[in-house]
Amino acid sequence: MITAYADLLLLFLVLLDLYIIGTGRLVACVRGAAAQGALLSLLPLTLGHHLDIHVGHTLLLFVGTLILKGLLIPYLLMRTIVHTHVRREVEPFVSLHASVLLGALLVALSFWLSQRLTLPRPPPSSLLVPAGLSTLFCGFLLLVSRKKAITQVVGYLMLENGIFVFAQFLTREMPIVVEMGILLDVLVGVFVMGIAINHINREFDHIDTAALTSLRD
Amino acid sequence: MMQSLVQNLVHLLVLLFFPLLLLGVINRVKSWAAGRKGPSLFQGYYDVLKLLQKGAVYSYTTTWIFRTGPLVTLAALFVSGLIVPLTSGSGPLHFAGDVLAFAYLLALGRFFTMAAALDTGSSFEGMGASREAGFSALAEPATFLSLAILCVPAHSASFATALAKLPWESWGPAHPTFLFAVVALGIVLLTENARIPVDDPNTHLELTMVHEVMILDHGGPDLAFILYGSALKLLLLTSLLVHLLLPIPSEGSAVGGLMFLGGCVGIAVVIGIIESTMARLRLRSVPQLLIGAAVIAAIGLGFLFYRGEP
Amino acid sequence: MLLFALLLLPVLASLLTWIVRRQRFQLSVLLGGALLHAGLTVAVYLVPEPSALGGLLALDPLGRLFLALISVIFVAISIYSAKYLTDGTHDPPSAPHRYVPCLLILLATMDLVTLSQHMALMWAAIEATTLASAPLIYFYRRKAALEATWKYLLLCSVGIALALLGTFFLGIAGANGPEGTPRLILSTLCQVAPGMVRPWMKAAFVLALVGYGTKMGLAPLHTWLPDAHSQAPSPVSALLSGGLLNCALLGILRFYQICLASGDAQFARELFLVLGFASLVIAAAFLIGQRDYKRLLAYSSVENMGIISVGLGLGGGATFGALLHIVNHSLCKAALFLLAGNLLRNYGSTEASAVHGGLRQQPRTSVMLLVGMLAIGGAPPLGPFVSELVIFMSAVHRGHPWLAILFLGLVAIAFLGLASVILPMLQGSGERRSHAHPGHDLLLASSSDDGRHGLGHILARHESGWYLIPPFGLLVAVVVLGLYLPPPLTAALNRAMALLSG
Amino acid sequence: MLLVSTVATFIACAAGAGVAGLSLWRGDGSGLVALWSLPLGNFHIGLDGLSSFFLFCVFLVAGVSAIYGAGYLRHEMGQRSLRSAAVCYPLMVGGMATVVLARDAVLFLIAWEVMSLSSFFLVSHDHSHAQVRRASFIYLVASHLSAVLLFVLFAQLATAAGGFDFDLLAQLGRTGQPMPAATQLFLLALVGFGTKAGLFPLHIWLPEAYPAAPSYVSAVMSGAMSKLGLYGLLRVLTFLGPPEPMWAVTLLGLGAISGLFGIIAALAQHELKRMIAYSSIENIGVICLGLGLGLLGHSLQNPVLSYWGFTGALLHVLHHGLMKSLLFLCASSVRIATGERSLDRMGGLLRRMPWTGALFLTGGLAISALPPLCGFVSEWLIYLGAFAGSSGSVGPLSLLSTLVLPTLALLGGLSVLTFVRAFGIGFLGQPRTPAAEQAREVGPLLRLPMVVLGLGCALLGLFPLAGVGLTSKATFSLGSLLQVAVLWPSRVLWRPLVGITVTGATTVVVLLALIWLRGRLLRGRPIEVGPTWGCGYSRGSPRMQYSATSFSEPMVELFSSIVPREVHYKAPEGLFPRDARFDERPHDLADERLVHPMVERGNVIIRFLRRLQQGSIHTYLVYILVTLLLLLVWQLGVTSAVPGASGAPGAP
Repeated sequence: MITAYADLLLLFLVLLDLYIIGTGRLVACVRGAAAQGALLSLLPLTLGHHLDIHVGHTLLLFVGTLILKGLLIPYLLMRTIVHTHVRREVEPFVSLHASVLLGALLVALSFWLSQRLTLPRPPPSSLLVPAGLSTLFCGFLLLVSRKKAITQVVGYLMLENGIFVFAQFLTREMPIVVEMGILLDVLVGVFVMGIAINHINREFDHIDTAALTSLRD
Repeated sequence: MMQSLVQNLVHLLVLLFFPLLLLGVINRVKSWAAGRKGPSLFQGYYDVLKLLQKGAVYSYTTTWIFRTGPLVTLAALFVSGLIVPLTSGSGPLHFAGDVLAFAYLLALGRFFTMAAALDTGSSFEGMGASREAGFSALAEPATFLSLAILCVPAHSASFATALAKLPWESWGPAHPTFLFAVVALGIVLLTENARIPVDDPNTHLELTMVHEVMILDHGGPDLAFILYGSALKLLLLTSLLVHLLLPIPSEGSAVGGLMFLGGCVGIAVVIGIIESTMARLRLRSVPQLLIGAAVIAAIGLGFLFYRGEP
Repeated sequence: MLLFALLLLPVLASLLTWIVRRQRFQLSVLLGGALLHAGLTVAVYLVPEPSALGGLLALDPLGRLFLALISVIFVAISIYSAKYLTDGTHDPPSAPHRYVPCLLILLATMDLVTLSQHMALMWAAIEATTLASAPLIYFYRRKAALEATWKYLLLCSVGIALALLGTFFLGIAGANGPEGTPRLILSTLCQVAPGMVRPWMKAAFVLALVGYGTKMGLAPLHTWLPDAHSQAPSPVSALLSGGLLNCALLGILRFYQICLASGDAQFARELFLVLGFASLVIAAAFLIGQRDYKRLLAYSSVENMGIISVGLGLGGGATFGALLHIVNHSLCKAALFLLAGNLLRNYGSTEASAVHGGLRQQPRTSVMLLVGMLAIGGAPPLGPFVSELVIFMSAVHRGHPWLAILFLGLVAIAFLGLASVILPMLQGSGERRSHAHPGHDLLLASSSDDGRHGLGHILARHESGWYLIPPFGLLVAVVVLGLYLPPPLTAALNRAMALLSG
Repeated sequence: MLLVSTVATFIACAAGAGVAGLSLWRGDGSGLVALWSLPLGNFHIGLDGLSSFFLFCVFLVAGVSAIYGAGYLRHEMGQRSLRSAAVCYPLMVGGMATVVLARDAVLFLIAWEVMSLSSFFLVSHDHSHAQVRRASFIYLVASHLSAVLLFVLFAQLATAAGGFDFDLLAQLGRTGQPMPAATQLFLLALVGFGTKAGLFPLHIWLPEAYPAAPSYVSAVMSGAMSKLGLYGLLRVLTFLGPPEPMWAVTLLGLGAISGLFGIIAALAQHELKRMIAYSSIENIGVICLGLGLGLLGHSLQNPVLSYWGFTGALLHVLHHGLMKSLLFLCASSVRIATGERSLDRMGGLLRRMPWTGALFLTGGLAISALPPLCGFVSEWLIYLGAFAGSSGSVGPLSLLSTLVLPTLALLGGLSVLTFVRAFGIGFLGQPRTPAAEQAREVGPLLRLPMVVLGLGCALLGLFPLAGVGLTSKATFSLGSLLQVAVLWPSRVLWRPLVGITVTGATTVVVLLALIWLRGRLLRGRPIEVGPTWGCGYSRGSPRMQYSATSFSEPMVELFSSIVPREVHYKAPEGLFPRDARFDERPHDLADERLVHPMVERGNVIIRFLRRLQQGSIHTYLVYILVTLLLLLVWQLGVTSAVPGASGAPGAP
């Protein structure tokens, strides 16, 4: 019955994907990403004893994920938004409505795929795979369809989140050091990207990555 | 031994004194055809003797090439004259492959004639050299194909053995190959000796000359050498024809000698007739004539192989 | 213990230089650190180290080979950097004091890559290398540099994220063993490999290949590479090309090891071949008539990565060739980038058309560049020639004559491309700059001598030893490897090869 | 440095030539094997008749040219650094020697590459000219691509033989029955080595590189290096078992085509060195004719034919080495003295540079195969081969060998034309430019090598026995290697050579006699000096002389399909024409019809691929995604592009 919570969380995750894709306001995007982080941090708790993981491990993971994915990273992004005075994603490659539709399609696709997937052993939650896949796909969609650097970072975050969902299979085998290392990497990654975005904003007076095409052959 | 010595002596004498006569014959025939009395048969000898007694005039542009050119030409021709069989079946100088030595000595002579012409720096002589070089280059294939026809049946590239083994029994319509060779060689002969229809020896317009224009600047003994040299060349190619046409015994004999001289005179007469009846070809169409000659010889050769002769 | 030393030494050094920002101090720390690190590497070679942290860290022959390469190149570039930083540079650096710390952190992360036996940990390490090197690429305060950095960051992060997914897939694939999902330690995975669910394993390998391949610079995932290499300061480019690409490659090799252990690695070889040839083709196309000589060298790295993966894909004896080529390429390419730096310093432009008459102006640099070009192009009797010949021969022996011919042809074309760009730079009377006609007759790009006087003559300065010794040392190694393989190296390669042949 | 390298090179070459010559007289030398740590191949060198002959040629040409090189480079001292030249020349010679000596495929290939690369650097010696840079790059491209073919070739052979050692490879041919795919390998070798030799469609680099290189280098490249292509071909033939008739026919055909193309193209050239370069294409063709006849002898069971063919070919290798390097050196002396490249800007040089002029004449006579010089001897031998072949058995093959006769004849005639033109326009008449007017004879250091080569041409022409004796060992070892029966030279075969000597001697004697006679006649007679008779036009100027272009115009016109030219012609107009000009630039057939289209196509492909890198990061991300999906689909089956589809569907 705990897994029911897990399913709920994962459903929310998918909905958040669509929300992030659908909104044009950067702040909303970041908030969505933050919410995703929070949900993900809860995930081990709900699945924890099903995978009979040591409780301390689970708690540590929960705290770490929550702080990093749910607070620090969104904070960094917010700061960047403030620094760069960019509010909304204007003219994306794919219009917002279209991308919502696309996102929905991708979600459907991932559900279909996961129907056909056979795992070596039953997953803790039947929604785990589809949710992970759809988050992953939506992240990619964001990456390739948006011009603003920040949105791309959000897309990268979603990608990571999706992969993080898959990590639930292996939490037991992952040494906490490694888990933290991975999370730290993501954090530093976003941090460095934020700095880069600030620099871009300073040098180019915009953070429109589609305009960065001076290096070519 | 004695016999061969005599043979070689005769060969030398013919080589030295006979050629100029041929020129005389040709000119006499031509003048007859034109209804004139014409110069004496020995006019050539007179000219050479006169020239030998003269001094020389050289252009200040010229170098030793101009002076030695005629000499080298004459030397080359003379040595090839030693190779070619005249009155007998073989010259004093014979070895396997002498056929090639003969052909290339002629080329050597040509080289120096042209070089000497170019040495004067006169555009006319340059023009003549260019034409001569082109024509003779195109004449080479015909020459060698005919020589091949001569040599292949004998399995040897030497005049002596080749002529000795000519299949006289099958000579004539039964074996037209040699007719092909004769025609081809005939055209080569006219070309090499600057005869109509390729060139007109006694034209007076430099622009139309080929051979004559190259020797405009020569005078005195040099010119004498050149005159004698060209006569010699005529004799050499003629003798090839004669040997193809008449069964001259390979070991020298009076009969053979007479046959040879008669044959030469006969061919000179033919040349004279051709010269007085035919017009000269346009320069552009000369190459076609020569290529045609090569083709004729090639057909002859192919026939030879078709007949399975070698 | 030494393993921790290998990790901690650079970290501490970088902290030190982060706190104390006096340049001389930083540089001396850099040099000292590099030398110490080299010493540690030697020590690791001499005394075999037990694994640490419950098998998280260990140094197997493969890792040791890569570690050795990294530390050699690091020594070279730190010597080079010593003068490079103190001399004025042609562009204003954005934050010079960050150079040394980042470099040392990069070294630490690269060490971690070679040491880590845990797949996820290695992933973290590789991602960390990306983050550590990003500031180095944005060393010069240039818009182009910034653009390159951004692309580098985003592309590599996304790519490597996929590799993480692949890592998890490995775990999932191994999960049907008796003891459930295995720990992601290389040795464990190799044990359970035969029982892995094939589709998941294949998917895992594909993800890893694409993910790490992005960082390794396999076409068509290489897109960030020319930008980053051309914009980074030359010593950094040298380190990226000579060390960092190898780290990503090591990541792929680990997955390959598991596939080998699982018993059917044929599909992996096919993948290697496909991406390898793709890289060869694309690199060749971009090499010919390339207008920027640092980009040229970058594309040549793509080409060589292609050669390596073709060698891996052919398997058998070609694996040895691939490993040998890894060594050759790292040494040679690092030297080439340093020499390119010398040219850049003299002429103040990375435009090939701006460099003319190098042999007159910088004879030593140019001669070395010439040798390096011949070497990387595979001309005998130099190092890369040997490795390429080995790969080619085993291709023929294993009955792929057409692959062999294709391989050799592409390598030859690539060499001609290199030559077509580099020769006009070095040749010519140094007096005038030549004019490259963009796009015109790329195959036989001929350069005519019209144009105006170059900045080069204003900047022209004596080639100091600091700039010449490091590339010289590396090139000497390359030349020697062309004529004579020292037994220790052969032994090391063979031991590494043992891991890579099922 | 220059001095050191020159002296060292020269001594090395002299010693090497000595050794090679010795082993040619004494018989086959032995081999030396040294183990090597490279994963493939050993350091195995050996010396048999064939090798020692080619070695002799290489060292002869290289040694003589080294001296000239010293003199040549002296003119450039101070202008540029001669270090590369001083280093690369010995390197090139060493590479060539190793190529000939190598008994191991890997060593052979390495030496081959060293030779090519060092010669490339020598070609680009004068790299301040864009033209030279371009030429040298074309050379690099050609030699590199051909090297690829050689690698493939030897890889195939090594795989078949299970090793790189030539002894192993030789076993392939000894099995009696022809090895599988021998003809493909033969064609591979023909293309790979033919490029270096400069056979017809593969020669494109040659007329670019030879003129661009310093002449003493072109002398070596044309005189020795191009022959190594043929050496390689022969060496590989020895691995392929007894030759098949097809190969002989191919060689004959290629030889004829290259010969005719080469000489006709040479006829059309205006630049002296370019002309000489094309002429070496012709001579390679002649050598191929000889080799083809030799192989034909095997299929006709006609050992005499084989003997003449091989001997003629090998002897022509030696002779061409002498003549061609002589011509190149003369050309470079002219260049030094006048600074002119084009024949139309020379003239009257014989008067000003008597030595160079006379030596050029010698070379020209020799290369037009005129007696009594060496070129004649070798072509004469090939002729004899052709005759012998025609007289063996009846059939298409023997007819083929007969057809060699007119081909050679045409070649001879055209080369006479070519070199009369070169000598007459360049060295005779009046100088056409002030530069030619001021020309002075070059110094002794430059004259000496030319004199040596000239003497070589004359002596080998007068005493063919020497040359044939030198070649015989090589001929027989070649025969035994190829498993082709060649007749032992007996009196029968050697008497004609004496005949040649006699002919030559007689010619010289007669000439001397005539000179004496002329002197006698002219003694005490007036010898006036005046202007050239201008046929009534009294004011001839040097510019009115017949130019090289006009001299060859009729012939070039005749062969215009073989030599495409771009002609700029402005006809004189009106009664009083202001200016009229005629200017033609000969192009290369293979370059225009073959290479240029290919290059164009390559450019198209490259431009297409270049679209990949357009700078948009989004596109790059898409690349990653697409690659991922494609590979997944490929690996996990199109039907189910997902893991696990193989198993039962559905999750619990």
